[in-house]
Amino acid sequence: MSIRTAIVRRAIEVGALMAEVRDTADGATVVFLGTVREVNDGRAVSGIEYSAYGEMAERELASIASECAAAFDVAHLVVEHRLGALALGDTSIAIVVAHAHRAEAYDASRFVIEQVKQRLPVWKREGYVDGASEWVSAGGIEQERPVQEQGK
Amino acid sequence: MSIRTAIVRRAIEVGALMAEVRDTADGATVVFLGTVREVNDGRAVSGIEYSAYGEMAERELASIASECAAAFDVAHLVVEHRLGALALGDTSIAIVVAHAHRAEAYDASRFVIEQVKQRLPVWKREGYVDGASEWVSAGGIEQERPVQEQGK
Amino acid sequence: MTVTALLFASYAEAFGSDRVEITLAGRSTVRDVVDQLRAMPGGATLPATPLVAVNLTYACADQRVESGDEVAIIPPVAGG
Amino acid sequence: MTVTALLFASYAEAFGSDRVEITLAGRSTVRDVVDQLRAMPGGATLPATPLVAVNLTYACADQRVESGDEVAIIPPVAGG
Repeated sequence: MSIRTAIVRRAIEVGALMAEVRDTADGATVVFLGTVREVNDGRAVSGIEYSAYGEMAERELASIASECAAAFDVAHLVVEHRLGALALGDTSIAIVVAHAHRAEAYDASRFVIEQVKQRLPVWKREGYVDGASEWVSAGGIEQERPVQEQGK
Repeated sequence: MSIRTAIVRRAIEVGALMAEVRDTADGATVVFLGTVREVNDGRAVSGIEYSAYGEMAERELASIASECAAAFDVAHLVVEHRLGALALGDTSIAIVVAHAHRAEAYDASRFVIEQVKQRLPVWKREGYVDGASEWVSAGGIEQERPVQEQGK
Repeated sequence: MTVTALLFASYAEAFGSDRVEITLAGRSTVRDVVDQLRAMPGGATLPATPLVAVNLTYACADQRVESGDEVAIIPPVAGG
Repeated sequence: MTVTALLFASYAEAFGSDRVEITLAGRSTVRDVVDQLRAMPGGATLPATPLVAVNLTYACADQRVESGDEVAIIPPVAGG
């Protein structure tokens, strides 16, 4: 059993993570990498600053991995999420799952990234080539909800 | 646009394939590796000899990649399938897809491996620790169909 | 009693701080903490029912808070 | 006319060869090639309707074959 998660402030070494989970009990390895895209919502991106509620992010990421291991009978999983200033093409998250069978490996990998997107207390401030920057959320640029709509 | 497939008779260098597809237009990379498992159907495996109808395998693999590119709007895909004598843990296939979005990256990756399992004219002879060996197919050890059941 | 509200990302920017001490009556809930924050300068950026974590675990608005709790107001997350 | 039947994996082992020349009447089909192979020594291992590729493309049993065609009899595949 080898389940490990980490919130890191350095480059993610994907090759090392793949070596870490590799096991001859497994016939399938699925790797997911999230990387900084050059365009988001039509704007030219220069980089992303990732921040987090660090202590909680570590706990949530560990919980997600445990839930994944239980749900898909996964014994070999490593997840790293990077924080700090990332440049175009940099890897913000790596999820490496190895499993006896491919269906479970894919499903487990997808489970982790979807849970991360929903639950991990991590935020990103996207910098643009034109010098502007914005907090972005999964649904695009965060909309401030006007107070008067909140019925309070 | 970078779509490449190959049937190879040497070790698959996953890091090189990942570097090959990497593009700052993409936010998601999904890697699938098929590797030789130490146990199959309860038998201790020592290695697998992969063989193919080489010329057709190359064409089919290229077709699968083209269909994948069209179906999932994938611009960055590389697939290598290895032939020859593979040891435990060796990678028999690597599929690397990069896409702007994760859903398509996962779906494209899964499409390729499922099509490979169905269509690629590749066979494997599994060697066991006890010295035996068997031709295996996706459904387990190949069953010879008795002639009298075939109505001819 | 007093709890510590933690603010992140856009919320921290709006409040000009990533940490605010909140004084409450006994038998207070997450909702009471949020209501106090919303009445403060910068508080208009907070929705009425933001995502909240109490002591590192997601909590609902009705959850009771205790003196010394760490009440984190979680902006829409954007991990991955 | 003559076509070349290609045999692989377990089929090649059963026939003791990976290539067999088959002589046919004109207007023959994939099925005729398979039937001849099945009547040969080792042919009992072939199903009545194996997967077949003609000139590198999967073909159905009714497909016509031409002189010089390469007719590959494909055992259950196991790639990946």
